[in-house]
Amino acid sequence: MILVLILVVPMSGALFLGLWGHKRFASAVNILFSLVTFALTLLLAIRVDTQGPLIALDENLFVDSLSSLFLVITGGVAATTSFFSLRYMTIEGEHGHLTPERTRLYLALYQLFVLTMIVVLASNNLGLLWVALEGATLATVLLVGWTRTPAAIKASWKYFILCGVGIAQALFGTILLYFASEKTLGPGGTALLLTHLLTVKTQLEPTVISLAFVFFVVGYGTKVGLVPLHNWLPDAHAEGPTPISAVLSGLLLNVALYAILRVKILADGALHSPMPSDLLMGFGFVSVLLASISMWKRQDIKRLFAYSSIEHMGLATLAFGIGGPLATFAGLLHMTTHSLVKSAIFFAVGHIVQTSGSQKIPSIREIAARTPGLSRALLTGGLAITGLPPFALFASELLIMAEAIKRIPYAVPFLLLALFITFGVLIFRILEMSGGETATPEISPSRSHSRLTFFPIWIHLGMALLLGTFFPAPLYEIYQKAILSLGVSIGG
Amino acid sequence: MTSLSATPLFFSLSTLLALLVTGLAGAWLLTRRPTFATPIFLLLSLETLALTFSGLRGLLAGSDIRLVLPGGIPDLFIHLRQDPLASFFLLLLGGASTGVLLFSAGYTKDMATKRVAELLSRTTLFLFFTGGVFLADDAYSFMVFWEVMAVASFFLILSGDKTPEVRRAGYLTLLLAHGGSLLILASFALLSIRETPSSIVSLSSFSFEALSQSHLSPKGALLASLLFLLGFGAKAGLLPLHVWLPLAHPAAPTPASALLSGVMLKAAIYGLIRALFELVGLHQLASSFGILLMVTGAFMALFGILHAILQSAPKALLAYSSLENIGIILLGTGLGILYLKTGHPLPGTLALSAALFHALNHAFFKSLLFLGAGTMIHATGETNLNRMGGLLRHMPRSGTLVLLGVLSISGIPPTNGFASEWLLLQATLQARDLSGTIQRSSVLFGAAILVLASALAAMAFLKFFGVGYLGLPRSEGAKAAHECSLLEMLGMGWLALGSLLLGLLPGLVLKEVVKVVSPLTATSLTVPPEAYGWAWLLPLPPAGPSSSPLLLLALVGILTLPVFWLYWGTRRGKMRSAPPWGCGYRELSGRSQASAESFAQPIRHFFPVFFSMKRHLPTPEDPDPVFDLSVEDPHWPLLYRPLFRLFIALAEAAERVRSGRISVYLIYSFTTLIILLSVLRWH
Amino acid sequence: MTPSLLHPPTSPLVGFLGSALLLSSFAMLAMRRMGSLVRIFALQGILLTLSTLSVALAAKEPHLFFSALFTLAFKVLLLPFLLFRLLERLHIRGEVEVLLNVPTTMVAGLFVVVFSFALSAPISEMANTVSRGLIGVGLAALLLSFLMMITRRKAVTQVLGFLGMENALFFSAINATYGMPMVVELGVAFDVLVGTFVFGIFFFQIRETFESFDLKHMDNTPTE
Amino acid sequence: MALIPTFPSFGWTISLLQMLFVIFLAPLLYGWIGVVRAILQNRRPAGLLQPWRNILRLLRKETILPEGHSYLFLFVPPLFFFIMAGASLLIPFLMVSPPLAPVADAVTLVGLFSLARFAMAAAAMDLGTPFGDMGGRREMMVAFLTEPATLMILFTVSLWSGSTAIPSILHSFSLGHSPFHPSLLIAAMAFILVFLGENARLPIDNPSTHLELTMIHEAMLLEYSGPLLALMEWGSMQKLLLYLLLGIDFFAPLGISRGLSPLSLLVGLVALLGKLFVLGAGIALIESIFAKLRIFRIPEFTALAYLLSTLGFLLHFVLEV
Repeated sequence: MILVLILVVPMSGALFLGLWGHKRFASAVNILFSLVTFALTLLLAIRVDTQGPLIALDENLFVDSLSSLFLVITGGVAATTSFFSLRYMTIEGEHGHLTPERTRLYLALYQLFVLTMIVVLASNNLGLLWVALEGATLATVLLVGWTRTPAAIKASWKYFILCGVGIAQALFGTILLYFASEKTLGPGGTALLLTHLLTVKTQLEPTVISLAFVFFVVGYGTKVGLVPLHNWLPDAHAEGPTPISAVLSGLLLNVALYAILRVKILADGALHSPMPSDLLMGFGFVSVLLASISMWKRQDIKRLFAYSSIEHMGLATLAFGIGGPLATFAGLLHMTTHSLVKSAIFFAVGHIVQTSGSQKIPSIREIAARTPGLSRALLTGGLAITGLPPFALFASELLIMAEAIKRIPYAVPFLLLALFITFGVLIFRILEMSGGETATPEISPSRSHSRLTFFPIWIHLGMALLLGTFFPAPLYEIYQKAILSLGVSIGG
Repeated sequence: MTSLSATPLFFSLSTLLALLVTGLAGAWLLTRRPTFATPIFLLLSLETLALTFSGLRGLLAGSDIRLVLPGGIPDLFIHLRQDPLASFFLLLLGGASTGVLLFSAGYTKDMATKRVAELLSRTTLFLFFTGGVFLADDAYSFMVFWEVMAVASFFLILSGDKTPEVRRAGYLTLLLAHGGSLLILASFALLSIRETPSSIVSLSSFSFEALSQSHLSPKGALLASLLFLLGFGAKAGLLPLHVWLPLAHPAAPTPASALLSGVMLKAAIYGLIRALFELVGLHQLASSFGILLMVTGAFMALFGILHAILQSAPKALLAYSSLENIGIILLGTGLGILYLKTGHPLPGTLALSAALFHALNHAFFKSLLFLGAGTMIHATGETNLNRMGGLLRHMPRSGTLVLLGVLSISGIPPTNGFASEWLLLQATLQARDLSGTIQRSSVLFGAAILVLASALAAMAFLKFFGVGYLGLPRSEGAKAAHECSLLEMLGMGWLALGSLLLGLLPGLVLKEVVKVVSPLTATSLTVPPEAYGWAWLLPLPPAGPSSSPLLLLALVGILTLPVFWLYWGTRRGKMRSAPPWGCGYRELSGRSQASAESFAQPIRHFFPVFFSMKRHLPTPEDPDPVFDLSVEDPHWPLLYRPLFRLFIALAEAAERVRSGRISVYLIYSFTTLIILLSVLRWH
Repeated sequence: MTPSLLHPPTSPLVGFLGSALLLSSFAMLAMRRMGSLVRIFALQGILLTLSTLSVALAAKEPHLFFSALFTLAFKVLLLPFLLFRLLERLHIRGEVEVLLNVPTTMVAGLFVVVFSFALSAPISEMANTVSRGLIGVGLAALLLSFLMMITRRKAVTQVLGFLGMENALFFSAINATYGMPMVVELGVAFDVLVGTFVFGIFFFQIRETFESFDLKHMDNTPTE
Repeated sequence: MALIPTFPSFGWTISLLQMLFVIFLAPLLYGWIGVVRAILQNRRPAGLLQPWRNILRLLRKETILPEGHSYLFLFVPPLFFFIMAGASLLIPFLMVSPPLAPVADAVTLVGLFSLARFAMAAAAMDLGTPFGDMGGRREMMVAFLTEPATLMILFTVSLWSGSTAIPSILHSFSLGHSPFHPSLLIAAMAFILVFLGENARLPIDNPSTHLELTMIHEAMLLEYSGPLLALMEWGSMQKLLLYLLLGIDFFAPLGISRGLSPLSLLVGLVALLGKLFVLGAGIALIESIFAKLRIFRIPEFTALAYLLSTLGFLLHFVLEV
């Protein structure tokens, strides 16, 4: 029941805002809907934790602890982002960048986007999952192009074409999977249902599944932003309105990776070769390397962090490729923290770009003098995203390294080097922009941002800190259940 | 818990927490009540004093307590442990920081409140997390404390002047520190490998206890120890990862640079010793690694002191001399490993004890000297020795304290610097027990460099003291110099007293240090017979060499002072005073004195390979001749700039990937797909 | 009962339709005139409908009739109509610029076809539907449209390539597996529909921003 | 080596004798060197007692304090003097193990000398006169290689006993190691160089010149006058003697008294005087053969000493163990 409700809320939100999104109170309503969704995801997670997996809509919806985990992340980040976008949009409005009509479009699409992601996470039907993911693309394409600047249109076009093509491959993969499963589960509805597929995963035809898996990885991998399929990502992140950049890199990438994970379980079951793991490791490794090297040349602050997203997704993918309970836990933890921290960073970046009127790094200077709060937030976020303890990204990176050194020792030096370079470049840029506290008279701290500006940022960073210092034991149980439902056996 | 609450560990922990709370609350309070700065600092110094005593207590009791706190990451809680090693370094931390905090109480008087609050909070953060480093007993919390310490030091540096140079220094510090901790992390990961399948191991395999159970192949062990060396070395200023140090320590405000040099470097030493002797384990170390460590240390000592002589800014000089001292400590450690691995536990223990002893000494006299340099800069408003001079007349008391520090760091008896270097030399002399020419000659090399370095140190610090404190004032600022405040003097006095005691009672110190070392080396030095008592330094009884700084001082004192007093007591008033003769050279002025660079000249000519010099000599015909010389650390042109260029080239190459054209991107996806499929199909 | 009894062997009709589809994709790869591209797209729709029907008849799968009907309505009538109106409204005429000249493209296409047949050979072995071996055709068509998207310059042609891809997917879905479950097919169709509208919106945005559909405007300079 | 000797009172008297020996013999040795030099250079010698006359004269003169001196300036001369006097209690030369020998092994002794040197240089820089600075600087420039060389020599000789305590070094020699080992020979050569450098003799420095631009040791004393100057000069004379005594201990220990029997002591004393007589002449010879080096050649000279000493150490390892 709650499972259906969780879809209904954002859907009605989308409808409502589609109708009355241009009204003054709309942003508040947006927050309201997002909060309700978040609350529902929490309830759902608790339900799942206590009563085990839920199934609804004649088995088309299915939530276990893995998906509930991602649901909570999605709900939470979506909620805080709605807060952020309220502030963001107000300031945009003061700058006279937007009309009520476009606000309406924005808000409606925002809810729609949340909806599609929730469907992806909650769907038991791989076909439905594909549909929802494609839907997410469509919803965000217009959001990316929302500012209507040439660059934005370019970016969203690129996004649309590349992701569209990619996702088409994934559909072919789905067809192949169906083709294989149909033999064991018989034609008709059940052959694409995860719950059923999992039961018969060992009997699926290996050759077909391996083909299918390749198509899946190439398809959904495009949306994860795995190198070399990543080229839409920096543009989309850079040109879209910042709240969208936040949810794109904080949520959409996660969701796409989630899809890959779901398929990987089947592939692992069907073919008794390390192929799926190797594939993921390869993609992850390449992504980390290229992303870290590419950062130095970035002149656009949002692109910079977009590349860091690529890197972190690569790390997570690598972790899942390595497999085993520790690495898998590390991967999940990494995704969780990354969504929190990266979106927090984008919140800060959004306001910084607004105050300094440009998102080109060379023209952003002396944030520390103008808006000390923001520069503090940015620096903290930067330290967190580059994996400095006590933020949880460090924990996951430690574990990933510890596992990688067993499975792929020869990759480890490169990974370390990549992490080092990333750290160097990011911190260098951040310091460059915050430009010390040169209290030059002409720069007086600008109109101080209200608490509302900062609380989403610090909430996220605080969570990341908490996960890194006092990881709650009950949460760990949920993670372990998630690991189990990823088909990894936890011994010892 | 009641039994626990009595232990030093509990005490140290609560002291550290109190320290943190006081610091942060104090910083908050300062923004409202600026006048509270002094009392807050005093309170802090009391707390660090308490920390010192808890360390001392743990050391005397030789206690070794473990404690597991909730928190951290699941299955791996916060493991804490205070064993003698930890106690020793807590003692060091507390001892040095007490003086520094006392000093800051006076030093911050005429600073802007905001800056004071900044300094206060960052200092306490730094101290707290450094203490945590000493107490941590599992890889995760260790890394947490370690990295936050690094970040705190970064902020400490940034709390200096807000100039690009300072920011650059801070950035460089943070960068290299993080690179180092990545290596440490890798080494931890290496140690966490088990034969058991990875599904069995849980997070709990990252506690130090578990890590120390590792069974590595000889290669693996060597790799692990090398990683640790580089990782901790990056923070200890190990060559060639030292470039941040000479930039960072001068950049920071005085108390901060005292802490960075006096305490943080020691934290790195602590980490190295802990990692090598306990995690990798003595049984897995290689004697060749010992040799490597020793030779590196020796080279580092020489390099550091040579560059120190070239510096004209007091803080830079001190920073480079830190390199020298760290080099000496590493040398001792390596020597210890070499001896222990070749079955000579006694000299091994001696060498290691000497190294730790020297670490303690360095913490004291280096902090003292940095504070002294601070007072010099503060009193004159100049940062270059060439603009100081004659300070001893204006600030006789602090000058005397600095003189004490100078004697100590130059390893001149009867100071503590001499005591530890003496022990180290005695250890090197046992090389005749070694077999194999390579081992012996490497030890010989170590000894030769060590003595050379300490002789050079005397030269460097004669320059420091002579140009800074003696002679005539070299600038208006130096003319107007004033004695520093009482609190500052108290702080310096504390440190001076510390190094004096360490130097005069080396026997007692050695006894305690051996307590620290013997668990690591599983041997202890034989106790000297009672006849020698506490005033004696007799490491290898009965026939071994002995020395007694205390008696030496007594001897010279007994002979000298009576005459001194007698002479002055009778003649003082009646003595005629005249302008100095100076070979008849009348117009004495600051400019007629030898400049600071003139000390460096013979060194530059004698060891050219250690410097990369750019020299411009004017031709005889030159109408307006300009002589211009710039000396640089050769690691910049030879190592770092090329590396950076390489990185840039890589980045440029990576740019080719993003042509920005959709079709090209589509081709990427297409080819990826095709390649993967065909590999799958025909493989 | 085993599926093999349930299904009669491949009917020649289905095979013929499959090859026709392949040809049409080739034609799209070769065509230079925008209008004829759209026509061929419509033709593909017809072929799809027919093949769906034939499979439906051969396998007596009721829901396939719906799919066939749907395809007819959607891909033969609605989409081409929309596209033509688009071309009208935006005054898109004449030649399609190509990045890669047509003969080379054709050769590449040939290779792609060979590749995909070779790839899908083992799968076709085990296919027990009426349409054994048509997965290869589907894959080939998919990759050909991919190739077309790579080689063509104009936004519209890329859209056509995209839709062609969708056709290929639909075709293989039908022939390999008698179509996906209904809910999925509807979903897919819905996506495609929305996608087309999004394209439409885009065209106007692009037009008002760049006064042209040449993708070289859409490529941002690498300096960024 | 027990701290409490068998005949405490007697032991202490002997070491007191040692002190007096050094204090009063040092000027005589100085004079002796001067005499031989004069003869070698066809001058009429000023006589054996000339240094003594100078000292007494200076002691009678009044002290003129330069303006702007700090307490270092006043404190250093007595310190310097008594460091040397005290050192004479620590070095065994009349008897093998004077009661105070354990207080300082050879290394500590070198440390003590470097303390003296440091103090002297600091005092020289105290006034900021150009020549004082120059002297202090050059002193250090000489020392930064001679001091390590000295230590390396000590190590080489102490390798026989494994201990840097001079009595045990002497003891190890008495165990029948003939001192004619390559390592010891090389060490001895190094020691000669070090000796010349440390005691401001030619070719490093000319003790009998006040030519401003070339002097080192004298430049440090320029501002001193009267008793202070006397203490300084006297101190450096003792230093010279002490170095000779060290050299004798290390390379020609023959004849030094092992027990405390008056006879052996007497024999030892005579032998010692003989050695000093010869060595003094030798120094004079060297000084009249060599010309003074240019200042910036000095490090090469001292470096030679350093390398030789290290080589001796190495040779011991390679050849003799």
